[in-house]
Amino acid sequence: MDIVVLIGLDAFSYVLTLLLVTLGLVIIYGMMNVINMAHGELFMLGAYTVATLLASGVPFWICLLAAPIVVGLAGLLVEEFVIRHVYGRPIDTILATWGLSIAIKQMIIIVFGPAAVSIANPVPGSVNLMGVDYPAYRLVIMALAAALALATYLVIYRSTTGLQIRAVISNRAMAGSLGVNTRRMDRATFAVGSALAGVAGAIMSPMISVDPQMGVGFLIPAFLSVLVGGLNSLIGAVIGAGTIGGTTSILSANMAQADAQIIVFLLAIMIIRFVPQGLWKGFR
Amino acid sequence: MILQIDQLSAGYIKGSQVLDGLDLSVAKGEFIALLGRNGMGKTTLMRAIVGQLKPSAGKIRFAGNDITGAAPYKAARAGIGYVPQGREIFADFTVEENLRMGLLGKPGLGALVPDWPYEIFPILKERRHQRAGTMSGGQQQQLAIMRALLGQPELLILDEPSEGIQPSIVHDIGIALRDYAKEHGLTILLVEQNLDLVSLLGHHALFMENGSIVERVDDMDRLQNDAALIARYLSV
Amino acid sequence: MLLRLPILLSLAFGLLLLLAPLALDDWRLSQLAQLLTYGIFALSLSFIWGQVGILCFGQAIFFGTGAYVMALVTLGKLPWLGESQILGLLLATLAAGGVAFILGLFLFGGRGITGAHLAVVTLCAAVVIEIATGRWGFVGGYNGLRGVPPLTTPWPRDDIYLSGLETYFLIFAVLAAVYFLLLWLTRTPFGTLLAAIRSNEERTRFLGFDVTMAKLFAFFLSGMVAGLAGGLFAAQFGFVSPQLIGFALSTEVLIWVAVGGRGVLLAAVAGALLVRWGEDQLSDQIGQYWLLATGLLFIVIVVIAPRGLFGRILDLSPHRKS
Amino acid sequence: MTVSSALLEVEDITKRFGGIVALDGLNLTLKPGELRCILGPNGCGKTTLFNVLTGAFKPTSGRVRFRGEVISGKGPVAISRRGISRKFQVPGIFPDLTAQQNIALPMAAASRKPTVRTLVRRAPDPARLAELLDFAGLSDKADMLASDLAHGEKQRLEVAMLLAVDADLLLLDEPTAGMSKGETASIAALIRKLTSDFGKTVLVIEHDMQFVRALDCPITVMARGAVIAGGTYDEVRSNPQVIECYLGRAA
Repeated sequence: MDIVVLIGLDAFSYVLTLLLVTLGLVIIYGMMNVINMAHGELFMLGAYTVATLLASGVPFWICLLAAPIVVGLAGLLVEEFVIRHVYGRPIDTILATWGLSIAIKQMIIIVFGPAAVSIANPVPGSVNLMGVDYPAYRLVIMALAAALALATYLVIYRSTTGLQIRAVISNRAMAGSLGVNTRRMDRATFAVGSALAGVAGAIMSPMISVDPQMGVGFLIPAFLSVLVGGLNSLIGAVIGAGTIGGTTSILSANMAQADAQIIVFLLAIMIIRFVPQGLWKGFR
Repeated sequence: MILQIDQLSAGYIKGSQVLDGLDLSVAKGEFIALLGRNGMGKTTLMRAIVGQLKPSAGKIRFAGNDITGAAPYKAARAGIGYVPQGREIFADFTVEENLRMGLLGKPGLGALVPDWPYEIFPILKERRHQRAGTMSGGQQQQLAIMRALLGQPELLILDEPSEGIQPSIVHDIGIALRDYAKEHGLTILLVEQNLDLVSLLGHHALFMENGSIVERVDDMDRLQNDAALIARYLSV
Repeated sequence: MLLRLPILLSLAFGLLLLLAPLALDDWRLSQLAQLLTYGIFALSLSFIWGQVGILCFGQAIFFGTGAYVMALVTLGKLPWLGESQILGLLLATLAAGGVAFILGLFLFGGRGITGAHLAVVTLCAAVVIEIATGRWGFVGGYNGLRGVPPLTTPWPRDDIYLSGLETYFLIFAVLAAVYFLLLWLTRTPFGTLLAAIRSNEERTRFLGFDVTMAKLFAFFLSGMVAGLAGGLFAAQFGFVSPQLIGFALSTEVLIWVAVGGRGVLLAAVAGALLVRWGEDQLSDQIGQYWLLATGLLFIVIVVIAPRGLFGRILDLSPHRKS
Repeated sequence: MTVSSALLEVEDITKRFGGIVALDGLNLTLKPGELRCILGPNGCGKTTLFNVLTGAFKPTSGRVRFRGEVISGKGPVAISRRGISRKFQVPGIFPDLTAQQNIALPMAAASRKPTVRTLVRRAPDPARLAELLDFAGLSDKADMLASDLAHGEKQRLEVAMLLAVDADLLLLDEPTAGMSKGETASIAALIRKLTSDFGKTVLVIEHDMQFVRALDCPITVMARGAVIAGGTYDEVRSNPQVIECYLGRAA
């Protein structure tokens, strides 16, 4: 019983953080048709922002607030200097953002060195939950991730900004002719998508190895989530992150991590190959 | 002149111009109907005015400002409302969300839909929370027009609003629009093939052929009576 | 007209490689020979991506398959096959082609997948195969296989091992042969068909061609070329490891080809030589800046110069501009 | 089955999309070697008709016969193999290929069973290639990339590609869309040659009246999914029913 609760909690926390990264990818794709392979590096930038600020004495929770701002600004620069030039060329967005991911990774290596940076757990100790002792910070992660995912959902479906974002996604030219500044929306969307990745990296940073290679470790599962769930749909992102994150966690509890990864990736490849429109649209 | 177009050229494919040195001027409060057979460049002209197509040469001035090649949102904020061919409502949005989109893009209009559009077309109120895509063509057209009017434009551009809509509804829409326009001093530029609507919403008619304006008719009775005119520009 | 600039430059490039041994010591020559092997690998990607328009993010799967098969055969791990190098290279080529064929059936069969889906699926396939290779004891797990014998002569002589110079010319000859084979293929009507698929797959299908079959054949061929390069690499380098079959090398070759010029076969080779040369020559610290620079260069090329650094000057295709 | 001299027979074709009737019991017959133009206002069902003829849509009811064989219900590839080929509004050329390659490709497709082996071995007949390039007026631009050709040249190239596939019935959907006046005249002459010099049967959808006049061929006028009139250019022009449907006066 305990083990089931434990695995369930682990799976849930992994799914929620994966969802944060995935949401950013989905919004950027839906809005701009940009397949952002540098998303993992934005996630990494969030973690490094925490590491840097923490080292100079800033309290953890302030760092957590700073991370999305820093990464959001980085996203704004990226949009202006790279992304903007490849709109309408989806394959080139893959390549350009791939180059970007390499460049960001190398910059981190040059500045911080190739070794991992460790970040102290800000909420040590554990909480007894349904009969198991569970690390308290993991619960914080879950709460934050769930709150952010919910907030993203509310912004998209309930706010006036969200209405405009959805209008641009559904008919860019008409939204423009109704006075929506589509150029500014693109900038804002990329910045917000980046900030979501950044805050996910910041939240996760005390729990994982913060090193220059960490981006890819999150990019691939996030990408698989997007494609498995279906591009262009927030619900699809939830389904995708649930499928990938849930299966990974549950399998990892029962076998070597590497074997679990192989199985999950193969499963995802099969789904992408045979249901290319994603599970959400594929079975509706 | 509220709208002044000089020597405008535009097209979709490099090296081939649909519009070729077109001149057009529209005075404030005028109702202008633009007529001509298919493929003569009417829609291209509308899209160039609202900024959805970048002209390759020429100037477009609106209310004294140069808006040539400006982004669509700039044309919209300058005061040009657009009801495109095929309506282009947001099918997945509710009726009310569609109307809100008419307000949101422009600063200072707030975010709440006032009552008057619902008074003009009560069906929109009734269907307020329905998905817009489920409505009939005529209702969608009413929605598209109200969405444009909510942005409080000075110039309203309508591209074939009667297309695919039954004649009685076309007539109702025409009367509602005419009354609103007269009351608010709205300028109308209408592309239309339906002469019934043209006679309702046109004070002057311009005929377009091969990318330029070839004739202006100020006496609208001629449209009904002058068979030679019709034959020259409209009939097959 | 016969000796246009791109032809002269291509000849000069070949001549430069041919005369390189005069200026290089043995160690540098063996380095250059390895770079030429990477050049063959780059040709395989340039063919499938630049000519057919299939953006494969897992090209190292085929290179690695070739390398592992070569290592297994020449190390005698497959005893019933003997330890012949020639057989090793042959099997490396065929095995990689076979893997490409199976992967191609999966990717292109039926309705098939294209674009982003194809890129992500091939990328994931590379990750999966890299992890699986690392966990497979028979092929040495994470440590890989060491002591792969260097290239030898197939006929007996005093020292059967090829000298540095001989190795270099052997690799050069293979590179040249593969290059001319692929170049010839692009000039045949089949090459036109491949270019048409790249240009507009749907319409090509509509003309009545079996597009799936054509793509599959091109993928198979590309896999074989990559496998051959992998086999040669294993013998030159002396050991194979999961990195050769994985995700990192797959994306690296993508960058070489893009930087050189994806649309022109020889430009891809030049790109591979340039980028790898920089990486090898510079010390670790400077090397990081080099990688940063190639990342940025890659972005610039994708955004504003899709023909790459050498795509224009080495373009041998017969078409002309207005 | 009665022996008929017609190449194409469209019999009572109806096509509904949900509640909308795009084609309403349409009939049309084409003899071999005939050039015919279809006119009609927007949304009268012209493009739907082409989609039914090429197999992109299946008709709700009715039949299409080609050389006496019923082809309605067959797929696009099966129909194109039988010898019906379509030119779209947007040029369907391959921009990355040269003009010559653009023509060689459909020629190779027309040869029986284009496999990898036959394609590698056999180059297309150079005499025919030259003839088609000459037909399109592109002999001196054979090695230029199609993307570098002028718009009118692209249109001519595509007509030549249609000839190269060796189809008997060619469907042209607004061949002059987006063209200038001068280009329009040259494409009309080219289309006339398709029937007069090459014996093809050609069905054209068009709006541009000057172009229709230059084609100088029998005209069929459609409205609301059915044929409402037919005849020569002058006859059709003076037909009151045609005038009315074009002006959209509500009945």
